[in-house]
Order: sequence, then structure tokens, then C-alpha cells
Amino acid sequence: MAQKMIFSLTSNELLAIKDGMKREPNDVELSIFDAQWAEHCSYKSSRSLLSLLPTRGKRVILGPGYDAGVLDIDNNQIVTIHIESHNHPSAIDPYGGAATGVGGVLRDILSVGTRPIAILDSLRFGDIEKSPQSRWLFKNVVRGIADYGNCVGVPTVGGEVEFDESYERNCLVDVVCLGLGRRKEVVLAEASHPGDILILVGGRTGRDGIHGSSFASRDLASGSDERSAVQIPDPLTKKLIVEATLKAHSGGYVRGLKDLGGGGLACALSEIADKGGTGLDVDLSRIHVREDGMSPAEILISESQERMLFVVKDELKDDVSAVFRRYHVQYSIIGKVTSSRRLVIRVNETKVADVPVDLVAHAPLQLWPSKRPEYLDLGVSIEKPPLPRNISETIIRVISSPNLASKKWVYEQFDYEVGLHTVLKPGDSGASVLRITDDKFIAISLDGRPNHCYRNPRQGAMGTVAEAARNTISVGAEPIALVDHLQFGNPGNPEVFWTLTESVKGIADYCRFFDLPCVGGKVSFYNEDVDTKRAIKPTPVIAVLGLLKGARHIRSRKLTPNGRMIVLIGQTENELGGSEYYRYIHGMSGGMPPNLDFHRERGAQRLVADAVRVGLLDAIDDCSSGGLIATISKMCIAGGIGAHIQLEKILSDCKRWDDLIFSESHSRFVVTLDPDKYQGLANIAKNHQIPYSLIGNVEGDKLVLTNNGDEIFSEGVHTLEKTSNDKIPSIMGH
Amino acid sequence: MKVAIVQFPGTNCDRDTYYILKDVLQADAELIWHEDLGMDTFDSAVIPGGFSYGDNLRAGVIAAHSPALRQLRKAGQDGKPILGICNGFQILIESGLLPGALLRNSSLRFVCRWVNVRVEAGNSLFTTFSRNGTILKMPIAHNEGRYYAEGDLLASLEMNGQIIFKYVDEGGQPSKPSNPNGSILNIAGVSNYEGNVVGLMPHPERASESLLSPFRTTDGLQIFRSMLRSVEVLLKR
Amino acid sequence: MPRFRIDVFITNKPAIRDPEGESILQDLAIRNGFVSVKSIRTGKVLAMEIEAENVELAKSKVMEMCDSLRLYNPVVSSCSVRVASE
Amino acid sequence: MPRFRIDVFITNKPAIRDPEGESILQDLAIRNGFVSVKSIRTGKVLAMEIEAENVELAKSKVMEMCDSLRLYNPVVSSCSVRVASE
Ligand SMILES: Nc1ncnc2c1ncn2[C@@H]1O[C@H](COP(=O)(O)OP(=O)(O)O)[C@@H](O)[C@H]1O
Ligand SMILES: [Mg+2]
Repeated sequence: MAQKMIFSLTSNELLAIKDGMKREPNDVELSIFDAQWAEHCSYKSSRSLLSLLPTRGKRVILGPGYDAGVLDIDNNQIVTIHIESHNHPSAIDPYGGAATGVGGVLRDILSVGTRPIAILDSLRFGDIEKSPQSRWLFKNVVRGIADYGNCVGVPTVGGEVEFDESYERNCLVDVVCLGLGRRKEVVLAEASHPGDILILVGGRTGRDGIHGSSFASRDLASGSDERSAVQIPDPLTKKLIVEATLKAHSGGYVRGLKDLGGGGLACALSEIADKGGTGLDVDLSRIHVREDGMSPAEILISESQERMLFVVKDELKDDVSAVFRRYHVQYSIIGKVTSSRRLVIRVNETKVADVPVDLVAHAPLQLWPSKRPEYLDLGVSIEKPPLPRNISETIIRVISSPNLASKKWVYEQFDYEVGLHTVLKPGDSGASVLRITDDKFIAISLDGRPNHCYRNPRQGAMGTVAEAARNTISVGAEPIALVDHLQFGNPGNPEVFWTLTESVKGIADYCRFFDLPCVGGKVSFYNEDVDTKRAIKPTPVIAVLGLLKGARHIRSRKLTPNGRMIVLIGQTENELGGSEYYRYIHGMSGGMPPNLDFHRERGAQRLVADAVRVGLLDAIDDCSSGGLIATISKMCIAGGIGAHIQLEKILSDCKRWDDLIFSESHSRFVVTLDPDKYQGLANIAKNHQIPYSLIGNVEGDKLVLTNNGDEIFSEGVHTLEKTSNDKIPSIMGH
Repeated sequence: MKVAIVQFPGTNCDRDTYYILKDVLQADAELIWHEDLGMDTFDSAVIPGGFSYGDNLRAGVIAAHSPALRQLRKAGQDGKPILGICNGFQILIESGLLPGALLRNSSLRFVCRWVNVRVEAGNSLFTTFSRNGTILKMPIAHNEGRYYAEGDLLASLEMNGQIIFKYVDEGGQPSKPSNPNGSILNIAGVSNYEGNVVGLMPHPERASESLLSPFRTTDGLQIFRSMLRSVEVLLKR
Repeated sequence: MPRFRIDVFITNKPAIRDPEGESILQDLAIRNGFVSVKSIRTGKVLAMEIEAENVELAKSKVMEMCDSLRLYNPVVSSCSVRVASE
Repeated sequence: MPRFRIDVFITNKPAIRDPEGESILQDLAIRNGFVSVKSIRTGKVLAMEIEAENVELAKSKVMEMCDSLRLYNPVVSSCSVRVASE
């Protein structure tokens, strides 16, 4: 039985449709507009803001606006990258929601004709120490990603997890996918040749996910039965589609390719016709459906998983079909490309919709008012928290807090090795390193810093990019591009819109100063509690992609043998607003967040890059969440070796030990080196006018902190490791 | 000498295994879709890892009923070396080419990690390049790898030297913490009675290049080299 | 107190796909000649032993547990409780 | 031909450990106060629709399939077949 249609179109939008059509649209036509004009597909609220982001660069082949960003990494090789979230589906069905989120982003990479080679995930939940609901979400989201990614054979090579009360009612599940291909094989989501044939490939079309995309663009109704939004993952079919698609593509059969995601066939059709400057004529009766009695509108907006739309030359359709049959992948020839610039939908001979492509593909912009939130001014000058009495206990609590503790429990559920690319694996460093050839590598880091963004969205967003970039520099790579994911509450709330605007400006500022192009992104709105209307903290998540040539330049955070010097690059400021220390130990969200000085940041990054190039450094890590102490302890654990740090040597005007070790100031790196090479480092630092301090040595099997000779902390590295590793399993039950 | 690398729907370590055999070891290996497998033209076969048929019902069970397994059973009876890695091991178990069962990990979670694996039978066709007690560093990545066999069967496996690999700790002991999935006796790999069919859960193909090993090791190559050597020796006979 | 054996069945709701069942049907049953099988759907059983005053209380306790511990996700699956026959 | 609904239950043999059942019992049920639950064992159901002349033939066909396609692993599991009630 057909469901009743519910449209989310506003009255202005309805007027625009009538105007453009010059007649009353029918229900099938309305459902096409409804799907395509949903925020999710049309970006009507964010499009003008996103245009602030610099997108060009010498390696950029395709930027935002396509299914994936495409980057030239020389010798005819390209890397593709895309980011997606599946926040709302994951909140009601964490297992299926997260799994199909992975499935969606894989399709984007496949759509440009490249093989998916790696996944990263960025996850945010409420406080798992307190909330059984958040534990349930966390556990099932991780299992969903694992079961899907592992089965399709794409390694999940890194990511991040953060727990914060602001995500209690709105978890965030972001997935980045990387692909690899050849430059001349890039295929576009375009139908540019009238006469070409449209083939719908993959799973049968059913009623699942109907209203999924308009659903994602509305607030999350708590407790309501959103059954129709449930999407069932089918990784086996996906794996076969991947192989069949790449096979068909390598045979040269494919002229255009588009994945079916949010908005289903309706969006896919209007986008390929719009990009190709053509029209389409489609017969819905040809489509392989799963249920009887689906209405034309339901077929058009169904979000059934595991489907791709192929545009092929008429005379090649039999060859392509043979490939699909070989892989047991279902397909239907559903129509053809025309020159009419109209999207014509039929059921057999009966025309059920006929809309102008230009109209449907370009939703009117939605403009929102903007207002600076008041809490920003209230929280700046706060009283310092009391100095903790027990130093050791405080340090241990911070570095084994759920946010800073080892995420082994998560990443061991992921096959991070399949594909033989993964050189630096999860846990080895802040960025993962993938082999492309034996002397060409890419590095990738995925980061979000909502607690900084909450204090100052512009600085916080800039800082997030900086942190992701520093992570790629720490493994020896040069940042070449980024993708962003902007996750906010309801854009109709002026304060939310202001924080969004500021965040985008922050990212854009960074991109411009560092000449780092943004090659893609995604926006997710309405991440707010329906009952209280409280939005999540502003959460831009950034993935920075780096390129690395020469295996000898790869670095990790693993501390290396006894006797190496430990140097802190950069200056530690009294910047604890939004720090993990304030949040976890003192329950405070106020204070001054770290400030990013572009010149200093660039100097610090170049210093490290130069020092790596001439072979001065051994271990490297950037200093961020949890401060210096968190960085040092991760380095000790990764290397299985101890360190002695002399706090008085740290360049800083912090007066208190807690400020000094927990400050999250930007533009800092911890590096180790052979004492013979110290002078070399000093020279490079001088060139870049960057302060540095020799703060200790690699030694023994304990992490020891002294202050002017007094030991204030000493703990065995094995104990630190065990405490860190046990934290999440103990919260999760086993 | 020719090695078949058999692909089922959902196999995903096929290209990796091919790369190691063909590009790293320069062996004459061929990727072959399960429907096309004819073992007459091959002297040996590898069933690589992955999720054949999505692990639906039980890992390996659907592939075990495919016609390719008839080919492999015959090849096994003819004495040709057959290696099952991870899902390949599961398929060999489900088709009865290897004894015992592989159950869901006792942690109830998929586990991906590097482990130490001790060679228990240094004289098998797949361990001629190792000695008894050699410790190999290799990663595992599986959901259903808890090896299980009952009393008599287990005793006969031990007696016949069919236990080829065990999970061990750094000191070479098959201890409880070093057992990643709850396998009985820490068993990581077994052979058939004749010794020419071997399955193991760890992935030698992921442990065959120092660049990809956290320890800069290439221990996985020992298994492939042994296999290739055994094929050569068998062919000369 | 008397003991009861209660079986809990968790299956995808009828309107929701079950790719595992589809694959068992196509790739295993039909492929190997069992063509009279028309559909297969998979599910999970939890066979429980529970102490309660009577069978009705046993059943309702089990149901309460399934709901409150989220042994299934009501958005995707349905859950039913039966007294085990023997 | 008439259609029948037959359920196949696959459970671990009593002697084989069932870590999932143990974990649901210990980590979920008992930990959250459902102490009257004394044991939990997990299993899998395959709900099949099959065409056959009569219910007995339907059952025996399914049984034959269970054995010949190894729907259960006889080393560790047992399998039972029941006509679905409704
Ligand atoms: N959700 C996740 N998925 C995969 N890997 C993860 C995930 N969360 C964290 N990791 C990995 O664990 C390691 C530690 O992560 P994190 O605690 O965020 O510290 P950092 O960013 O400083 O490395 C990283 O290598 C990271 O890639
Ligand atoms: Mg991080």
C-alpha cells in the first residue's frame, strides 16, 4: 500500500515551483522537488556561505560540487576524498545507520571512478560514563562501521571519538573515504550526451528510507516510530557493486556515474541532467523493485541502499550488462538522455512527471538571520579553578579520561590492514599513513574540537584545521587539501547560524593563508534536542590530506631509544578555555580558548617539515587535546619507553603546573632527536623565528616529571598503557 | 608451476595475496573467479581472506557448497598444496577439507591486531622455511576464529601433528592473554591428515613486507615460500 | 520458586529487509537445488531460564528485560516471547 | 502447491560454551538487576516458507536441507525444525 506523501516544502518554495512550471505541479512532481530541495541535497541554507571556501589548488582536479574531491598526486595517479555523516539515522538505529553511512561514502568515491582504499570515522556521543543510551549508541555504531567496512574490504585506518554531554540526544557519525585511481579515468556525475542510456544498478528499490532525506533535514523526533527512515546495510551487495563498477569502468563503458544517496533517484536524475546540460526520459516500470504497488513518487524518492546510476553509450549497453551479470548484480535499463532539458518520468507510456531540469536542480537560497550568542561574552573571564591537590591522580585521570584514553577497543574492531596500504596504523600517530607506491604515501587526519569552537567558533574552526594539518606534518607529510563537515543545530536559530558563519570563515581564513584548498564537504543541520531545542556544540570536523614522498621521511609518535633529547617546539600559553582538563576535572566550559596565530603556526609547521626533510627528527607528535602531558604519555606508550620531562624548561608564562601541562595552545610539537642534531634544529628554528625548548630526555621505563629537581609525577609506562587501554572496555562492560 | 587464488563473492584479500605471490615473490599466480576454477591447470591453490557471501549464516558455509570446492577437494586428494587464509580457513573447515570448527570470537567482537604465532609443525608443506618453535609475527582480522575440536578429534590432531600454528606470547608460550579469540589450545592453524591442506586465521600476506610491519618483519613470506618450494618438490617427483 | 523456559525471538520487522536471509535463500538453498523454498528470514533466539511465581509473570519479566536492556532495537526489529514447549 | 512456514532453530550444543549468552546474562541481565534470570543461551532461527504437498513433506524437506547444506555445524550445534504456529 502506498504511503501518504508528506512534503516539507515551504510556501515560498511552492510558489517558486508553480512559477517555474507555469502550472500546478502534480504529486509526483512535488515529491521530486521535495527530495531535491531538502537541505541535505540542495544546501539551500549553506550554499552561499560555502562559497567562501577556497577550492582551487595546483593539485585539485575536482573540487566541491562533485561526489568526491579529486587530487593529482603525480605520475597520473589521483586520490579522491569525501566525507559524509549519518547522524540522524544512527541516532535511531545506530548499527544500520552507521553501516549505511559507510556504504554511502564508499559510493561517492566509486562514483568518480576510483577504488575506495581507506575509511576514517569521527564519532561523537554523550557521556558514556553516565549514559546507558550513549553506551548503546557507541557500541552499535562501532559495530555497524566495523561490519560494513570489514566486509567490503576497505580498511578503517583511523578516526577519533569524543564524548560530551552536548551529544547526548544527537550523536554524530562522520565517515571519510579515500579512493585511488588514474587521472585519465575520472568519471563525472554527468549525462552530457543525448542518446546515452541510463542503467540503474544494484539492490532492488523498496520503500526503505522514504523521506530519509527530508527526515535528515528535520529535527530528530524522539521516540517516534521513524521506521520508514531505517536503512538496511547490505555490504555483500556493495562489494559486488564496487567490483562490477570498477570492471565496467576499466572496460571504458561508462560515460557518467552517480551514486544514489539522499533523495534517491529523484536527486540523482536531476543532478546528472543539470551537470550534463541535458534532459532525461525515464520509465519507472523498468526498475527492479522489491515491493509491489509502489507509487511513482515512492520509487523516485526511495533511499534503498546499494544502488548506482550508470550513463553508457547506447551501443555498449550489452557489454556493460554482461559485467553486471557476471558479478550477480541486478540492473535495469531505465531510460535515456535527451536534449530537452526536462526530466520526464513515465510509467510505461504514461507520463507522470515533466519538470524543467534547471528549476528542480537549483533550489532557491534560504537566508537566515544571524546573531552573536550571549554566552560567549559571559564565559570569557572566569575564575581559575582550584589547584588540584593530588598531582598524580589528576594527571592519570585526565590522560585516561574517555576522550584521551586509548581507542584500541574501537579500532581493533576494524580491519585496518586489508588492501596492503596501511603503514602507520591506528594508535601509531595522530595521522594514518597509506602506501600508494613504495615511495609515495598519503597521510590523513580527521579532527574536531567542538569545545574550542563552543568558546570561539572562528578560532576553534581554524584551530581544528591547524590540528589536522599538524597531525599530517607530524608523520612527515605535506598537507595538500582538506574536506570539512559542518554539524550544527537548526540554522533558523540566529545564534546557531552565527556560529556556523563564523566556523566557515575560520576554515576559509586558514585555507587562504596556508594555500590549502577545500575539495569537498558536507553540512548537517538540526542536530538539536527536539524537546529542549538545545543544539549540539558547533562541530566542524576536518580531514586534512597530506602527501609524502620517500619512505625514509615517515615519522610516528613512537618514542625512540634512550638518550634522545625531547624538544618542545612553540610556546605554551595560559589557554585552557575549552580544554579537556577544564571539562573533565572541573566541569567547566568557560575561559579563553587557544588562539591561533597564523604566522606562528606556519613557522612551527615549516620548522618541523624542514627538520624532517634533512633527517634531524625521530619521534614527532603535535600537542593538542589534553596538553603536553597527554602528548608525552601517548608518545611513551606508543614507543614502550619512558621519558623525563623538566617542567621548568618549558617556555611559558603559566604560573601553575596544571596550566602548564594541560594548556592546549596551538603551534606546538613535541619532537625527539639525537643530541648531535640539536644544533641543526636550533638553526632551522631560528630561520623560522620559532621558540623551542629542550625539555627532557627519553629514558627508562617511567614517565617522570620534575620541577626544579623535585619529582612531581612518576609512573611506569606499562601502568599508563594499561590504565589507558582498560578505560573504555571497563565502561563498556567488557 | 601455477597457483590459483580463488575469488568468491565477498572475498577481499584476493588482490593482496596476488600481489605478494606475483609481485613480491614472482610466482606464477592467477586470480580466478570461483565459477571458473578448474584445478587441472593448477598445481596449488590459495583461498584468501574476506567475507565470502558476506559471512551470511556462518563464515565460509555458503562458499563451501560452491562447485569450486569440488575442484579443491579433488586437488586436495591428489596431494596438491592448498592454503586457506582466514575466510579461506573457514571455507576449508565448513567444506570438511579441514577438521574442527571455527566459532565466534569469545570477545564477541571482530578483532584486528598483530599477534605472535608459533610454528608447531616445522615439517609441513607450508612451514619448510621455518623450524618448530619459530615465532612469526602476523596480523589477525576476524570475527569467527575461535578454533574448536572435541576430545578425540583434538587428541588425534595433536598426535598426527596436524596443529600447525598456535598463538603465543612474546616468550613463545601459548598463554591465555596471547589467545586473541578463545581458540582451544591457542590453535591458530591446522592441516588435514595428509598435511597438504592447511588453514590459518592470521594473514601471512599482510606480514610479507617490512614497510607494512610494525616490527619491520616479513615473517609471512616464510609460509608462501614454503608453499612454493613444496609445489616445486612435488612437481619434480 | 518454579523455573520456566522462555524463548525470545528477535527478527527484523516484516517491512524491513533481511539481506542475510535473502543471501541464504539465493546463494545456498536455491543454488543447491532446494527450489521449493520460497523465502528465508533470519532471526535470533535467546533461550532463557527464569524463576517466577507463574508462567505469566515469567513471560512479562522477560519482555520487560528485553525492552529495558535494549536486547533488540524496536525501530528495526520486533521481539516476541514464547514459553518453550519442552 | 500449499505453502508452509517452518522454523529452523540452530543452537550450540549444551557442552559448547555460548559466550554471547553468558555475556547477556552477566553483563546485561544480572548487572542490571534481572537476577531471577538463571541462564541464557543464544541461537539462530531461520523462518522459511516452503511449498510442499503436506506439512510432513515440508518438514522433511527442510530437515534434509539442514543436513545437506550444513545449515548448522554438527560439530558444535544442534538443529531442530518446527512448524510455525501461526
Ligand atoms: N573512531 C576511530 N576509528 C579508528 N581509529 C580511531 C578512532 N578513534 C581513534 N582512533 C585512532 O586512535 C589513535 C588515537 O586517537 P586520538 O585519541 O584521537 O589521539 P590523536 O588524535 O592524538 O592520535 C589514532 O591513531 C586514531 O586514528
Ligand atoms: Mg585526534
